[in-house]
Amino acid sequence: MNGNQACAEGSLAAGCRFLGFYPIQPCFEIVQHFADRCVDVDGTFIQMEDEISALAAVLGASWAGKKAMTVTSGPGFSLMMEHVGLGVMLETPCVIIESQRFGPSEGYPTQAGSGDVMQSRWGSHGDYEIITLSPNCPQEMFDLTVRAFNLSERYRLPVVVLADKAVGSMVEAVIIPKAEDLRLKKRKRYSGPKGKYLPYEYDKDLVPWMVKAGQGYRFHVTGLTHDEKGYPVMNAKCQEWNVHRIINKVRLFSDDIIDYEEGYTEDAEVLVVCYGSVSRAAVRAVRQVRKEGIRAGFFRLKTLWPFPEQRILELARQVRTIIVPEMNYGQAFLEVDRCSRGKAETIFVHQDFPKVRSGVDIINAIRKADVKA
Amino acid sequence: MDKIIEAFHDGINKSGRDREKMCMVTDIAYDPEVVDYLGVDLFHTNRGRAIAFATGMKLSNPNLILAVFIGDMATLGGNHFVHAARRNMDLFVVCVNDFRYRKVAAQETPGDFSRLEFSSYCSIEQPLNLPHLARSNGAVYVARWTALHHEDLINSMAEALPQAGFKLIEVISPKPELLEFFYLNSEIKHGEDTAKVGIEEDKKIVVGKFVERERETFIDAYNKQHYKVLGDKFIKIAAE
Amino acid sequence: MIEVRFAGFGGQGIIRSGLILGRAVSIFDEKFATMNQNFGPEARGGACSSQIVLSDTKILYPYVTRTDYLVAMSQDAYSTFEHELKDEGTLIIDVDLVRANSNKKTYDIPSTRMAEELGNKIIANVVMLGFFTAISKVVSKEAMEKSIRESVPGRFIDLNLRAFNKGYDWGDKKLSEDN
Amino acid sequence: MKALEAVEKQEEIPPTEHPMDDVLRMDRIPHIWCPGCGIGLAVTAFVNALEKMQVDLDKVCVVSGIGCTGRVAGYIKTDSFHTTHGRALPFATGLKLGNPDLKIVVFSGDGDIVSIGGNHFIHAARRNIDILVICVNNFIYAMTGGQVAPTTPRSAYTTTSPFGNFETPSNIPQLAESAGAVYVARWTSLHMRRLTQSIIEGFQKPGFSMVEVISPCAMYYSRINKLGLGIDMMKFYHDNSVIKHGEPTENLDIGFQSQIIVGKFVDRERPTFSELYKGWKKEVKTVKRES
Amino acid sequence: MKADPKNVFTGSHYIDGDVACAYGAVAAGCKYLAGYPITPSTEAAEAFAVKAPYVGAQFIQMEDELGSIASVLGASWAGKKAMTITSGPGFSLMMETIGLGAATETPFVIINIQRAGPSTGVPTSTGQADMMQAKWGSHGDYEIIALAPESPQESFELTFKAFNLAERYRVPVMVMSDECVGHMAEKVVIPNAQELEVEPRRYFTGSKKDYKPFKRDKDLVPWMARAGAGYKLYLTGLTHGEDGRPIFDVKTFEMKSKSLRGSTNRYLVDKIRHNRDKIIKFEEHQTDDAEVVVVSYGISARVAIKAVKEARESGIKVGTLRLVTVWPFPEKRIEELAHQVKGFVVPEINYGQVVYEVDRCSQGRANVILVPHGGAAVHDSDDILGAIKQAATDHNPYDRILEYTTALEREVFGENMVSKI
Repeated sequence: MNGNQACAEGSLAAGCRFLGFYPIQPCFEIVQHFADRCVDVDGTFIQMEDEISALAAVLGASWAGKKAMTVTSGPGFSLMMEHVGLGVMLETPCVIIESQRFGPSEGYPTQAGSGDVMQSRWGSHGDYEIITLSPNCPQEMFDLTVRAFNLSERYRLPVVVLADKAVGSMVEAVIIPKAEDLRLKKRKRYSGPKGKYLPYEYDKDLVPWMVKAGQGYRFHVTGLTHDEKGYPVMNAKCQEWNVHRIINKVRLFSDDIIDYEEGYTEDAEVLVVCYGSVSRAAVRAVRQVRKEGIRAGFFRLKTLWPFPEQRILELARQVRTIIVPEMNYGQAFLEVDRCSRGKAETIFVHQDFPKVRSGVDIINAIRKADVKA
Repeated sequence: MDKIIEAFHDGINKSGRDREKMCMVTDIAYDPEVVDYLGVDLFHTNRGRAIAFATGMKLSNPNLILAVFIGDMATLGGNHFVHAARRNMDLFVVCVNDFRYRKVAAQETPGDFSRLEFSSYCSIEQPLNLPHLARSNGAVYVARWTALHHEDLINSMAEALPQAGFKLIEVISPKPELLEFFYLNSEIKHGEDTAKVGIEEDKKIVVGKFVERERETFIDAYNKQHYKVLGDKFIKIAAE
Repeated sequence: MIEVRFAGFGGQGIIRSGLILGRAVSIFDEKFATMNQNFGPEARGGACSSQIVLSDTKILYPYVTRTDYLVAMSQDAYSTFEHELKDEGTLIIDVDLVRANSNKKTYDIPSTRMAEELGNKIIANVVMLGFFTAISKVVSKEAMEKSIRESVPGRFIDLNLRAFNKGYDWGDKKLSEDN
Repeated sequence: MKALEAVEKQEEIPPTEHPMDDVLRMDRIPHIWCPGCGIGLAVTAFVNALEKMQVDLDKVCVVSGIGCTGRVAGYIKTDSFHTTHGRALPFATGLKLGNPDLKIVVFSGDGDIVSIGGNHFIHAARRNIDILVICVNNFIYAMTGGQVAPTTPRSAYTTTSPFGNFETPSNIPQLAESAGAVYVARWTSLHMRRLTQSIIEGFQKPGFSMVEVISPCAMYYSRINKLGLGIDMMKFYHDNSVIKHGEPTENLDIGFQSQIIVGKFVDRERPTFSELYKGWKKEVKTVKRES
Repeated sequence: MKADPKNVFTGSHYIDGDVACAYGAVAAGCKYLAGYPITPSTEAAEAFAVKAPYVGAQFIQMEDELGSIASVLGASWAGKKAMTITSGPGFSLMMETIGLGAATETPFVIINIQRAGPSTGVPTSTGQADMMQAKWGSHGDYEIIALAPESPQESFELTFKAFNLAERYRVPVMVMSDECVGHMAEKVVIPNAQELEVEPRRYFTGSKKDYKPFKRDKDLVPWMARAGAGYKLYLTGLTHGEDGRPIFDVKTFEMKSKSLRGSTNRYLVDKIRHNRDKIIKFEEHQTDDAEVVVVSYGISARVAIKAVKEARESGIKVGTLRLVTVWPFPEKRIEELAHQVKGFVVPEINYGQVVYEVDRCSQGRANVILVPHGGAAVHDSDDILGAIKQAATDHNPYDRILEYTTALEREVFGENMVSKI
């Protein structure tokens, strides 16, 4: 099974029953697979007139009670930005699968890139926090899609899965667990008396309770700054109340969200921080230089945002050099550079996609860092 | 696709318009050779934004002749289409209706001719009647041909290019093996009421020239209104 | 540095008042004035205020903290902003719209009623400006008149100046009563 | 002290039950609309229609975009959504497909539906999604302070057409008709009874229905163009609107202070998206079974 | 090249920041503005619409922000200086086409009057939360220039400068104003046209046959040609070579990308990074002996002035660094200061954006304290003062950015608010 199919399977396994989309390379296969399979499970899919409306429809479906997602690639993701903001403000659970492609604008539609890392965090206007996951193999396309749905239901937030062409078309064995083995998070539903429902009343986890449209709660929600009732209130206090919570419902729980994989870090002197499809080359490179006796290790990000600040700092104190290979001109690198707080030297390695497969640059960078010492 | 570019090439010749002043704005990528063949400037913009892009060009340099080739019907750019027609922006729009996007596998577009080939994933939606939409929003010239109506297409293009205002030619051009089918299943009805030219199952495709009329263009209306109010203080927009 | 706040609701010309005062001070009196505005989404009826900081030197911090003059044209405005008035500050109100209960120095004028007598209640703010100019003396009368000439459409200049003078005279009268 | 006394007197009036308590969010009144605005009338017509039809209000959703009319969702006591500018229709599409039992009403302004949301409008009409659109047309962007709208009549003044509008305005019924709407009507906010009737018909009709409500904007449109207060506009509607049911939509252009043709223009049958989708699903299932 | 006197409304004006932006654009020779009404930026579009017919400029109100920005790109290639003006939600809609502008190296200006967000937020009040979006909002890798004015006078100057920078580096330039500056009225003095230097467009002057739209000069900026002048341009947002033509098949692409060190995309980033020192502008006060430096921009910088003054009076050695260009970021200077000072205080009307850059550049050598604000108002200057005091007295290095708890937060959430990160 390839990554795209695994992703579609993952979404169905997680209970996704609505897909709104607009066709774009290179992720169209996910839609096809979803369309093929959704008939069996009574799902709905609709091709909207553009990506703007695709995400808007997904938000609508989510309020109607369905688990919903959209699938897109760079340019489409840029068009969705306004509604990422709306999703955050209405606190609507939904999942955006983004298959990154190369370059700004149209770029190179059929080639992989990872230039949308920062966009997924900062792309919409105003202040918000978001969760972004980065799979590196078809199995993870499945697992992380399921996790994305769980996280989005738990934190009532749009969650982005940043895949790319390489992971999407990669064919590998994917183990799909039995339905009863999958742990699915349920939406935090309100079931109290009808008159008392407040759409934005929250408790300790900072997440409000949600209801479906059409259950008789007669609620109102708005993209304007709102109070507990969901009514617009235009003052600084209310704005503070909103933004503070929207930010902190992720920041305070980032330890629960953050997920990463480490290898050979116990004694590492050179650390490679990587994610997505580059990580495959990076891990291989680390294994290779280990054979040469270089004490290298790798740190693979599964969640890009929130960023594992603490762990990077700990590792920076331990190692001498941190190498960040990316298929862009420095995005996650900036965060690594920041979090290392000058404790270790940070080196950025640009990866052209033809070179991704070989990992030569990474190996060279590790060797160079080793020699310097 | 080549057939349409060929027809465009001959259409320009026949209309006698200056190629150097002509800009082609598209929202899908064309082979670079097209530029050399046609001798025009080509601007490949974002999906759906070709008409808006061309609007900016026209208003900044009214001497330019703008030919807009939209590839994916009026999905993303439907709004720009409607409003450019309403404003009667001086654009020559060729809509290449291939019933699907050329570049992505199998999928629907608003012009999809439903159920030509059944897959688990084919059109379930009703197609958009683009000539009718154009006419009702104020286009001054509306025609539809298949890519095989070569001479008619050239004539239509030559006829529309010199006119002032928003012109639309819809060209039906699905994949080659189906083209013949469409050609044979079409009938020419000039001046047909655009409300009746919707593409439907089991019906012949109506082609021909549906609308030809005159309306004040955006730039003329702009100049006229401002002259009226401001008199000599008004400075017209000119090319730099 | 003198801090002034005009407050009322949308449609009363609160922000325009601020602009006229600011323009008079900074263009015609050649001092410095920074005008800020706060308003809600409503065109009419929402709370609305403008704050003007006047100074002889360049203004760095652009907001009012403790106002010297509060011009209140609605009860809401009065109750929201009264507390930020300095102890020695001056409160100016439209007597028909605001019921003040303040221990600060208070001057009142029936500006809306006066504007209605002049034919249009929309110019109540200009009456108020005239009154404010007379009471506060932070800006010269001539500068205000010039500023009004620049700020309103040609055919309304006379009406506005009449309104301004009416307010100004009322202010003069009140001051002489005080003395 | 006259005004003050009046205020005091008002305060003494004991609160009574309002007949619209069940449909309006009374805790949000007073609303933000200016005196003389016609949006309130459109809301009243809508509320009256809901009460007349005796529908289950729990199953009704109101979706609005941004703008003066965009605030309607906030005042109607059903599940109501105030979304982003122009995107009320796609949001409503998602709601409808997510839960087909819901009755969706999109209540928004001309700028929201025809300008920025024009594309969604066309395509929702083409798909024939089962939604009722109530479009309040006041010829201007009022929330942002009176800019030119695609519906602004020629030669009308606005803040961004300071020398008179020179663009040809949109004809909303014609746009709806040519994109495939099954029910199209237009009334002014003066025609309360007929408007209510149209809303009922549109609401009950399966498919994409659109009711345009011509409404005065006393604060911007009337003031800039010196057309007087809301009441003057109402008088104007009274004198200048002509009811012509079934009029071809191409004749429905509105000029500056010219005659306004109102009435029900389109009432036809087309399969809705949900019906087609169901049919498609069935077909796919049979094909799958066979293979 | 001097500015055209016809376009420059020389003299003293009492106008707000929005209008000053419009006047700045006209003075710079902007001949095309496409906009869509959005609070709080409409005043600028209105001011431009009033002036346009007198100076031969075109104002058009498009059907949406997507159309606005696309038509601005078209206008720019047709030979006019062009801009659009918007606010948060409109800015989000423009993201895709900003990418196209960056990829095709089109000079144009976007004025973003920021408001409180996310989503619709509070349209009539202020925010500074689009700063990161300006840099990262579109997909893929590119660099832009962003300027932040602090007063109406600067709104005029920076809009003018934005056009010059856009033409000089062929890049989208953003003027990141905010509602406070946009709606603040002050005296704006517009100099004579003689005193205003306008950057002419870098038109190619050689023979038409030699022209390649993306062949770079030494400074990495390519030369431009007009549409409709017979250059047979092919312009595309697809990854392209020097001749501007897309590279379709993978083999050529791989070949070219090797020879070009990562295709033309690399230059989109490098042309700004290499010219960074020429672009960056900031203002420093009293940093010579400073132990604490307040790094701020836009309206926050003016709000901070009061706190800084009070802090100096109470004996704390505090200086200020105001960013005029926020992007590219003055990395070097911050790094230098980090060696010298105990801490940085960064007041922003957001929950931390530019502060990440300050923190990164200081490399753990100085503490970084963020004074956050959700938006819809400006900081209470006591909060900034509090943060300065803390930075001056706290000697322990933190291992992360410290968020100062503001009075507003305490008021909204009570003293026992959920502990902060």
